[in-house]
Amino acid sequence: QTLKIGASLPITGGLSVSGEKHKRGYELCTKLINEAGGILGRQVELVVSDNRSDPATAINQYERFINVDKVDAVYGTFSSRLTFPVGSILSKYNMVHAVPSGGALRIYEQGYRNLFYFQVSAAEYTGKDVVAVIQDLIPAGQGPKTAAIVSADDFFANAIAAGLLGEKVKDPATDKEIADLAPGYLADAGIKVVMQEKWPEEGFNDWLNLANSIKRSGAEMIIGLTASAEEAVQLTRSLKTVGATPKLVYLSQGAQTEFIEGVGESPANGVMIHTTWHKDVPFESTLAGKPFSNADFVKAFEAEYGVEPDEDSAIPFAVCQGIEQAINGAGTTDNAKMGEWLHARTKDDPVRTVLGRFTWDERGLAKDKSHIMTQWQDGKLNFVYPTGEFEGVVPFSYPKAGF
Amino acid sequence: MNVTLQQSSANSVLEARRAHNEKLARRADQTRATWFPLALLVVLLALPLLQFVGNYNYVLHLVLFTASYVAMASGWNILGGFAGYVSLGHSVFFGVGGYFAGMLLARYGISTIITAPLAGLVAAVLGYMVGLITLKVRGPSFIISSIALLMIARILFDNWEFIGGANGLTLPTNDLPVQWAKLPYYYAMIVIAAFTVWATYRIKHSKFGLGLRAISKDEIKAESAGIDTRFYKVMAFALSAFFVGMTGAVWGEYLTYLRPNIFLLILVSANLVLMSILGGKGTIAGPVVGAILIVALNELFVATMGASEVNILGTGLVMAVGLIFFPLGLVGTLAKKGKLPRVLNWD
Amino acid sequence: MLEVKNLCKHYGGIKAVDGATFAVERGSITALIGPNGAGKTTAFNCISRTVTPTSGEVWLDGERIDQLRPHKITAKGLSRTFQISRNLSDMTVIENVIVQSRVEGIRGLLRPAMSAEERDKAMAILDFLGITRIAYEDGHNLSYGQKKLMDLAALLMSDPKIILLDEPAGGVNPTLMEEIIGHIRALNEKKGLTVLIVEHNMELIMRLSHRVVVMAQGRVICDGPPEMVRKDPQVLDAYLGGVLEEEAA
Amino acid sequence: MADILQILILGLALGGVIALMGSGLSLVFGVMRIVNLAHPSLIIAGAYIAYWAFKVLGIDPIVMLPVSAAIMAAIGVLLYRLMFERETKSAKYSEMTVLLTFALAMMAEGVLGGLFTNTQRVTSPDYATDAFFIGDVFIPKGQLYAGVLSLAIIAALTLFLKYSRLGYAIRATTQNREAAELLGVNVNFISILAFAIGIGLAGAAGSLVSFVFSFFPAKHWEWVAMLMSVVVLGGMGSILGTVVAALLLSVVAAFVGTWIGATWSTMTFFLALFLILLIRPQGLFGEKPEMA
Amino acid sequence: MTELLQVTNITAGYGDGPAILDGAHLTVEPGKVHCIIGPNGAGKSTLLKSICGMLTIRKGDVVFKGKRLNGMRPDQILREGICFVPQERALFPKMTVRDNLRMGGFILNDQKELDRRIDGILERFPILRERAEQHAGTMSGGQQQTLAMARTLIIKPAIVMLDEPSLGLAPKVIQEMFDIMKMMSAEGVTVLLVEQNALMGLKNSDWGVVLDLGRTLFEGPAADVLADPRIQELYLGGKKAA
Ligand SMILES: Nc1ncnc2c1ncn2[C@@H]1O[C@H](COP(=O)(O)OP(=O)(O)OP(=O)(O)O)[C@@H](O)[C@H]1O
Ligand SMILES: Nc1ncnc2c1ncn2[C@@H]1O[C@H](COP(=O)(O)OP(=O)(O)OP(=O)(O)O)[C@@H](O)[C@H]1O
Ligand SMILES: [Mg+2]
Ligand SMILES: [Mg+2]
Repeated sequence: QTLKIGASLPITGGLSVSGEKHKRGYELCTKLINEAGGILGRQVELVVSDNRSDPATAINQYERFINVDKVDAVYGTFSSRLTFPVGSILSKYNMVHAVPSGGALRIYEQGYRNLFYFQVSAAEYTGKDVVAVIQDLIPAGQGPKTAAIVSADDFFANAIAAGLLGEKVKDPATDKEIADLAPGYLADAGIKVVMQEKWPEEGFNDWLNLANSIKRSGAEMIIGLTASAEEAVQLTRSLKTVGATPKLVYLSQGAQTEFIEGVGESPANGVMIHTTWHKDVPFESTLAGKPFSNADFVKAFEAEYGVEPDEDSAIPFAVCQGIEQAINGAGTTDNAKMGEWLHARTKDDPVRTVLGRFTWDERGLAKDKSHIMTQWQDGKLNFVYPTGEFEGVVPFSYPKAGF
Repeated sequence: MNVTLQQSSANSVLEARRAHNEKLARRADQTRATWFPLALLVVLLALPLLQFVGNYNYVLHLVLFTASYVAMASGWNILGGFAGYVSLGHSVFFGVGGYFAGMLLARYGISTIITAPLAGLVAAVLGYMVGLITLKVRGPSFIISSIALLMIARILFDNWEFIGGANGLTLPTNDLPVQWAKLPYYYAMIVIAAFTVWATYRIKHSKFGLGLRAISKDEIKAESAGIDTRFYKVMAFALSAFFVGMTGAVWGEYLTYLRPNIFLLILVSANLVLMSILGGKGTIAGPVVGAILIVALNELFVATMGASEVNILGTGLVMAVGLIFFPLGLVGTLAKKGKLPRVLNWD
Repeated sequence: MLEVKNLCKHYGGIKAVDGATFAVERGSITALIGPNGAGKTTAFNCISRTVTPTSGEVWLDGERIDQLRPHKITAKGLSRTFQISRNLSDMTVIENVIVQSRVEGIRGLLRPAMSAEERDKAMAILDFLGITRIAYEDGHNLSYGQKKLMDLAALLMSDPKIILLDEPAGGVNPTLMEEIIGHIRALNEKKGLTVLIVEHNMELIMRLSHRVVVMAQGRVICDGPPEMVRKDPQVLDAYLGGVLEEEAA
Repeated sequence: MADILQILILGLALGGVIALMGSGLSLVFGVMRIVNLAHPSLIIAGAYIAYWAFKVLGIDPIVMLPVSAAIMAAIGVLLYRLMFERETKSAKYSEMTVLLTFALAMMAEGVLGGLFTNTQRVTSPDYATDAFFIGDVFIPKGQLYAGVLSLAIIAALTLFLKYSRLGYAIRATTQNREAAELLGVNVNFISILAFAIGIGLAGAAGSLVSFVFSFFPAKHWEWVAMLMSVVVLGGMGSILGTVVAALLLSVVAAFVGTWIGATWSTMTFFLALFLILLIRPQGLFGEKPEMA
Repeated sequence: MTELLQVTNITAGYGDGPAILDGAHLTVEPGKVHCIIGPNGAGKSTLLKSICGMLTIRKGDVVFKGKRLNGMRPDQILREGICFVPQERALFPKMTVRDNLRMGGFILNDQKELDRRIDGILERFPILRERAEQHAGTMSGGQQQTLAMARTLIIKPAIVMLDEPSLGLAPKVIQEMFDIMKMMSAEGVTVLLVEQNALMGLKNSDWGVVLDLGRTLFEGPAADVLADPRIQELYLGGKKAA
């Protein structure tokens, strides 16, 4: 009898680009597991369905997985906006909810059971690593003094911005304060915000004008919190067109191959992006009980799909690894037991994935992890931070020499 | 010259025309099958009994989901089907209803099932005011103005911090065990759907409904026939917003999550339009049949083809084929051809 | 009963109606004639407010109605037909007729669309006009003349006080027209129905009307009893083109 | 001052591209009474043609323009025969086409998604991210080329429709199909031709848009509302109106975006639509609807 | 006597509706003016529509100059030489009067000749010349009718079929209309018209046809039709002949 795992993903609609990549991550991992003999001796059957980027459909489909397909476990979906409602329903059914993407702090403050986030930390805390790069890698006094923050009006981007700017995170339903992030990472690092702008989630076209405003603000650092690689491309291309000359550019998206393809090598040079994963980082993990390094993953992925993987495929791959280890560890597909097992992970006995080691706190956020900061250099995405932790760190390039 | 006029009484043309007219007359007062929707309602009300013998949550979910679309498509039908104003922006009222009742629930703990009529009223007032502006134009311009309304609402909701902006708002879940958790919403939605269908029936067979139909054909003629076209149209808009708003209220609590891009989606509106048109715009059974059909088809696509572009291609294809072969919708076209099964003749 | 004062309707440079003044007495049958493009239809449109007049006043029963919306005017008892019939497609002939029956107040809106009495009344009218045969036909699928008759039927349905007929005889069979004229005259005599009629059929006008108003180029050029009008040289020249003399000969 | 000038230029630059996309829509409505909701997704199809030609063969998208227009026109013929031909006699043709093209938009999205995946694409000829600098002020080259070319195409087409014999036949067929047929017009052929022109225009727009915006199959949802607003504002069917509305709104949106906030710049289009409905329902250049 | 157009026993109807015509026949002779009369809904317009290809003929034949027309499209039939002006005015409402006339000559290839003929028409109908740049849809009822008639004069077909040409025209203009028709037939154009204004119509015609309930009841010289008392009573308004 096969072991069924369901995943509802945005294969069509606004989030389709990432959705498709997530599907690959899940599929590859399932295939490798099956080749190695499955989980608990059972072959794994992956049921993926398309929620068209629509939350109601996503909920509907998880209900279908649980009630009709009678799946043994589920994988999470892509994006905060879909994860939030799905979290509620999975919690109700007591399913282990391994989240590949859904970084807003509020999700983890709802009291949902068995939530496990397979990324570094809640999005609100991303700024910490960005500022760390500036403080650690740029000689004192030469760092940017002013910043322009432009962001998509998106759950995830808003959350990063809240951390950088030191806003309060509130639950609008009850007006309860969830976290006070004051004074914010930028203020901490002595960087003054000279411009701040948000663009709507859908239907925004006026990139040149936005880029022009950024240029006019004269900010030395440009922080672009885009919701997708597409927006990152648009923003970068526009900055090039208007001839902006910042010292440092940090984007929240843009580690994907589409980015370099869309903007070209020279404009991308020096653009810094935070990621959870990078192909050169020597993470060691296990798959089907055997060691499986990050390099193995990259090789397997290229063999399967003919292209290099990026973060959007690596994270779901890690989610799949986590569920596999949880079932094996608990020895059953009883989701309550799996949840207990996952919660019981410690620093020395973590879940091992191609994203590195994972242990979680009560809320479901990973403990003791930090982002990998990457930078585009001559058409290659190199990782520049944290230094000293792994091999292969490339020197940080600063300041950026125009677009 | 000799003029011969043969006024033969057995003129075949006369016969044919008389027969034709009699056929039309018969169709006009064909007895409708009121028992069928009533029986359907009884079955649906008893359906949750299944929970005693197993877990049929998904079945309940599907029925509830379908019922919500039945209510909304039927509501849409008042404006789009009777009055002939196709709106692609009705998800605005879905959102307004959802948020209004949702905020009451979040702040004061009053269940949306109680506040749904109030939410409907709020949606209706908004519909009335919007109608005053947009119902000045018909046809394509109106359709586009409805899309614009949706866009405006979307931007406003996305930026309104009080209701959580683009990030949305979570609502408390009820404390019932998983098996029974859906029931309150299930019954609420069935009742709303049944009420809406009944209301559209009453409207269609009233002077108001006749006036709306006249408006949909020729507004100038209607006006000169003594129909206050502006009032009729705006009322139709408000009424149709009312039912959609009520549905939104209950749907919000059922989802436990309110977010502009759950409610204020063009695809939600498009679904209403698709359902009404595929089933038969302007008929009573049409939106119901359409809703069931589309939900079923969606399920089929998900079950058989899973995740793929085939899904959206399929939806488009069904819509196109339906339009080409059933230009008046299933119910409408069959009725015109005199082939409508009795059980589907609700009007 | 109906008074039109100094009515103007200009389309850009075209003065469709240019200061027309005339009155229709209660209980009379008044004809409005004039050459093509004289502004007769436009005057009708202004009176029933289907178009907004550029200037001028329209009074009905001592009340000014040129600011009212068309349905209000209809509610006051003024009904009209259109020169080019406007029919409601996808609605049966009988529905086309019943649509015109009066609805009063919010309660009226909730009344059943077609009550038995209304249906009987409509059928009686259709019968009189000889079109019961097509009572359930789609209002769109009629011959030209049938559409005209349907319009007339709808008009009679609303029990108006005053009716404005725009070329009711155009395209209608002469034999049938005779009967219709008889009926209109009967309504006029028995119920005091006031009629304003536009027609090009002079013979009909002469027999039917009590008074004739002649328009040309947007103005009233002659106004009086039929006998007088038919002899007016201005009218003969602009409109009749000597037809009547020929007929008389 | 330079600031204001710069914002103005950027608004006009964006407006030129939007005018291009919208005028195809307007043209198809004006001569055929078809509200082509699939226009944006067909633009995307045209953009894909340009994209692959650029990627595989290295052909400049501007050079590709006639080719992708021709390919799309051919597809238009096919679509017309399959989907629209039998509807032409329907009394509700215009309304029907709104729904049919809506279905077509979904199908196109599905097919494009299947063929090209949902990865976002953009062609990057050098001029796409370059600008002419005149002192402090710059004019983006990509938008400039796209705008000027599109205005030229639209002008040529408008003249063709206005003065050529085929143009007469197309307009006549739209206004009164039966009458045109009685006067010797082969209405079916004319309808196919007109439809092919409309879709071909989407193909042409696609080539130009391919280096201005990035695109993927689902992108058309974002475009359709904005383009439609522009068309209604200009007056349904008036190409001049569409162009003026596109330029005007884009400029206003640029100022709103700079001075008030980017979020509200998108709103400009929709608010303007509501405003125009309030004061001039037929749009800036639209004809007043006929009354009696 | 050689007939130009021969309609034999045709059956026709709209869509899949009942037969409106059943057993209608008609003979059209060259150079004459023919007038069809009959009550409303008799099928007169339907008959003309069947001849010109707007309706499919279910049974029977339409033969023009020895050629069968069944199944041909209206635009092809026009090119054969049969021109039809329907009852519901077939104008292009958003085109100017001049452009409407230009469309009337669509099948002419010589543009110069076309312009010349249009000028000729405008000369003949001052009301049209006055309104040459006005949109046809905004003209008065009678003006539109005049335009529709005038348009047929641009091409010189073998047969012109006019459905109630006098509709909505002022008496003075009606007279002109019939004069033009006579002139056309003198020029060799055969005229086939339908008239409700039957007295007027028959008086100006050579040949009369009575159509009722979809079949031809009588065909004969117009004077005979006028004289027949039963036809008088049934279709002409019951008045004694003038
Ligand atoms: N919308 C319009 N735009 C421009 N001119 C118009 C418009 N409507 C009417 N006209 C002009 O106004 C004049 C009067 O038209 P109207 O229809 O009132 O004439 P009428 O007296 O009814 O003629 P008929 O006997 O031919 O029906 C005509 O010359 C017509 O061309
Ligand atoms: N489009 C249509 N669809 C269906 N039936 C139609 C259609 N047009 C006409 N009819 C029917 O065909 C019959 C004959 O119509 P036709 O138009 O030929 O009459 P007619 O003799 O021209 O009458 P009139 O003098 O009133 O113009 C009518 O009974 C009418 O109901
Ligand atoms: Mg008139
Ligand atoms: Mg007729």
